Amino acid sequence: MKRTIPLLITFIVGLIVISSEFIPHRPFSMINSTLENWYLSISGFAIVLGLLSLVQVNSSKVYHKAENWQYSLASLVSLVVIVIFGVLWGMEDQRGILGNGEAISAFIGKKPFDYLFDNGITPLSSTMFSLLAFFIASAAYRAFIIRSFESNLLMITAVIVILGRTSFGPMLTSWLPKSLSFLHLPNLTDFILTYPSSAAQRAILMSASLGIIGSSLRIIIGLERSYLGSDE
Amino acid sequence: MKIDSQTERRIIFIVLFIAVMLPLIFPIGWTSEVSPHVQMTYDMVDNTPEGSVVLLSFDYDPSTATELQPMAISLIEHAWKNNQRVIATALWPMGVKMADAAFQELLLKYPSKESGVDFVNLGYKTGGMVTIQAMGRDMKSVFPTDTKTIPYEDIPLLKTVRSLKDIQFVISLSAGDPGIKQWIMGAHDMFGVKVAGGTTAVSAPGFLPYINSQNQLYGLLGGLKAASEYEQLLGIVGPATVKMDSQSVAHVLILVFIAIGNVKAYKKRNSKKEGK
Amino acid sequence: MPNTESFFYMKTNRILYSIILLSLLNVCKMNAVHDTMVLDVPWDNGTALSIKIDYEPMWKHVILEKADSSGVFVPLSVFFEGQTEYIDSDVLANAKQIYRISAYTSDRKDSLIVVKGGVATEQWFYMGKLSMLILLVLICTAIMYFISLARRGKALFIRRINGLDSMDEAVGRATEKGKPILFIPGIGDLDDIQTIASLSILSHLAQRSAEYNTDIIVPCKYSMVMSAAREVVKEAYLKVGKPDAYKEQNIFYLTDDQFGYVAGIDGIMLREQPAANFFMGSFFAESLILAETGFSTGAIQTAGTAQAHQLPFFIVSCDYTLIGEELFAASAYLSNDPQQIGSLKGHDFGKVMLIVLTIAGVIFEILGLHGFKNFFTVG
Amino acid sequence: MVSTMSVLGTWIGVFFTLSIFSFLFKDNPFYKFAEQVFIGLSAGYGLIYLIYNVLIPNLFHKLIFDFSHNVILLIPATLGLMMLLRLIPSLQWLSKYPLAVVIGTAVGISMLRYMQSDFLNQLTATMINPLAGATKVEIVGNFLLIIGTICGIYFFYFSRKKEGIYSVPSRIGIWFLMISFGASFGYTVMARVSLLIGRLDFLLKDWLHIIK
Repeated sequence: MKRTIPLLITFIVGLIVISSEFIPHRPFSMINSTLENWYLSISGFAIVLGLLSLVQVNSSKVYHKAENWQYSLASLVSLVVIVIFGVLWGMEDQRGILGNGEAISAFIGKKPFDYLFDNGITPLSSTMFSLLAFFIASAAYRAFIIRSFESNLLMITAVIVILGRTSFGPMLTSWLPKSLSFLHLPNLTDFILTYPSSAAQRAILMSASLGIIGSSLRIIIGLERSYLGSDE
Repeated sequence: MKIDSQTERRIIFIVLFIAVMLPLIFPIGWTSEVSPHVQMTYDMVDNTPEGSVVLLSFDYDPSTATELQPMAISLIEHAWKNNQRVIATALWPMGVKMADAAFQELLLKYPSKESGVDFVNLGYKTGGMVTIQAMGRDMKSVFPTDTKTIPYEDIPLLKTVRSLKDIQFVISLSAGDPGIKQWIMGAHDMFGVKVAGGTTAVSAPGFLPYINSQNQLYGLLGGLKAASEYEQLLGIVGPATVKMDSQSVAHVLILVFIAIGNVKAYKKRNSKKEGK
Repeated sequence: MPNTESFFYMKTNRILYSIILLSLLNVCKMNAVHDTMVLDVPWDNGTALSIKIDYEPMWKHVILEKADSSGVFVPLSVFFEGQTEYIDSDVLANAKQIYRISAYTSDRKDSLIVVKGGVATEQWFYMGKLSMLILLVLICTAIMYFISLARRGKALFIRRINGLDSMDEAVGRATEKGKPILFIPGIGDLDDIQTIASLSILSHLAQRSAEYNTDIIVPCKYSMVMSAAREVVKEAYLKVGKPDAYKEQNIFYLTDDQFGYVAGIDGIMLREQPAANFFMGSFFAESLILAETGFSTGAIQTAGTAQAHQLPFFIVSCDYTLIGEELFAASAYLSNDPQQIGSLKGHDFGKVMLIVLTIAGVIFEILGLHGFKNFFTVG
Repeated sequence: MVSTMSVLGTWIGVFFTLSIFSFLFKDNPFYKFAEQVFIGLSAGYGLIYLIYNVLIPNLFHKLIFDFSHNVILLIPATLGLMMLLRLIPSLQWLSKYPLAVVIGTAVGISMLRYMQSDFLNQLTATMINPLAGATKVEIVGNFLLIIGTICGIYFFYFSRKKEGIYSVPSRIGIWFLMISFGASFGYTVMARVSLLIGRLDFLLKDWLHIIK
């Protein structure tokens, strides 16, 4: 029972959304946009659940003095600090409960929340991302070894495209006569990207769309219900 | 000489680090050719009439700013040069700040441009495609105010904009999901609005199928190279152009790594055969 | 546009005035504008009107205006040379709209005004989406047909999918080593179908890990995914009769931030040293950071995503990779659940249809018959 | 004071940047610290951002200042609150209702959008006259596009064993996939190096002032 009603709701809501795509007449066209707006608000509330889980996991580590508990404390402190800053003085042009905090903004140049964003989250996020430069080099070094026909295809195309995307790659083949201009590196790169690569991407997109349509259908008709969990 | 794989990794990391740094300190100055998808994007912006309202969606965060921020700056500059008016929105929370930063930087160059008249930042909304669909029906209900909390109806630029359909084109600068794909599905496929995109070089091939006879995508900027090409088209020496040198050096280095890796594997195979 | 506005600038009762003007002009300039029609765009939601004008080439400037709620005409569009139709897609359904078309010669010495009205009505079907509806119904029917076949006990063949058999082995190896397994459900929220597919694979793996008494760690990027993952794992433990072994704290939320999430997972990989990593779901740039860090810890790695541009990184750094549709096929293959296998058969029907339609479309295009392709063109 | 704080800000940024880079060498206390601060800060950021930019303008503001026109918004507000009932074990089952609404909406929309964008539009995009290419290269490309797409789709066909004649198209499909993966990989190198350049730019310009 506790699971039947939610399944019924999913079924009805899903059916309304789908039929309203094809029925341009009211009330269908309106129900759909209403549901879309609701979605935003409901998912907005859910973030609280996650934060509570984060606090729970870390505070239990601190409380039990588990291994590396000091770092969990750092996590809790940063969470609490940024939330307090945000609540008190707001962010950007949004007022917090203490207003805009002009005095403190004058002192540090921007709102405390924004200060933490610019000097904490920004460098952390971009540096984490930049690790990819190193990883892509080590992955290429390790994996691009001449082996089977298929893996050679992967390697050769990668090498052509890596060359074709540099500034001087084009210079390597610029001497080619006009009749062979399709072998000119930037042209060859574009050719690979536009035709064979697009074809494979298309095949992946189209066949995966069937997987998505099928899974969606199974969810709507209530066959796939793992996300709802056990029936207790 | 035996090197374990951990040490090998570290050597690769250090060499790459130095190789990318050196050209930044001592620039080399290679030029590049303009690729067709960049040209398409440029032409789309260039052929849009003066006074049109255009939308730039900032669907990225600081982590991809090196690639996408120069695009944002070039695109806004191009739009302003043509007297187009720019709405900024964001499907990523941190995109709002990226938009502000871009406008601030350009205001130094174009001090006459006025907030609310020549540009407006409407901020971030969650929901991705759902939000875009809602914008296609009614922009005001999605963005009751801009980021300065000025009500929608009090912003002069938005007087003529009721829904997405009143916008000449949308360019999504996107680092992932939600981003270009949602704009294609939501804005182009549903409401017929022109959509072009700027994305990281990695995501670009995935979007190429959308540049097709349906014009699902009107143009695509992929990565720093595209950004530097756009700067070249605009005739400015921007941040992207400067950084292309480091790029090229790093590319060669990675090719060298691949070569070494193969030599090593070849030797290993040979020694195994001999061992037998 | 503003300079032409001033020529006919009228403050009050523009509509009446222009109708009189129109009749006057029409007397002296017959035939100049042959026909003007304001038509409802058929088979839509009643928010579009088509304004069709058939005019002599002498009219170089054709301006279209629309009356707003107070009856004042506001400019809508300028026709370019040769343009005969304008679609106004910003119309209220079932309300009369009035348009004014003003035409001028190139020297602006002669002019002409036409006023016309029309009503856009809501219909009960979007004709433009007929092909989409047909294909959708066909695919869904096929899926349901095969599901019912499978449920009635008909054995349906599914070929082996590389990498899937090794998933159980990976769990086994983790057990031997006494290390946990790490499952990453991707960075998509619960509204991403890939995440849901990922959760059904998680269900299978959680059952295995419960059987082997191995811990399964699931860090999540979204709260709703965390809630759902907890339900899934709890149910799996319940199924194999070990509800007490279920540890809720092993399925937790890290942060909504893409790279904050990755930083956290990297830390887990280095400190917990899981012996098997599973990356299933929707992945973006972080794929390679995860896979390379996992590789450096020596874990067996299995990945699966339909995110085409992340596949190369998983392929070079992971032991097994499920490509695109294989992610959706995986849970059917693993669970051997008839309804899932039936569904997969339905997808295969769709693939055959795709291939047939593509070939047919290409042939029709070569023959120059564009109707076939146009029928399938939506939006 | 502002300038002192902004210099301090740069130093904080440098500290975090170097801490994360140190991870490449090996796990260490600096990385552990940076990682946990990152999680805490970004999770808090997400919450605050959502409150100011989604919940207040789209829900609370409308309910407080214009209640009569927005009564219907009580439904999502209630559903949102029900989502939080997950925290109370005895009422946990109630959180499945909002979940059902969310999933129903999301699933319906995905089904339609993938049907249109990834199925239909990609299908019609492949319905081309290959001979219509302007150059020989384009014509060859068009044929590759059609063959690659068809064989690629066949690669994902699960209902038949890949044996004998049936293994041929699937094999060709793999070739196309491999070419595509290689191309994506090569194309990506650039992007990844850009990110590193961005960080070096920060260290060399904003911190050390070595470059302009």
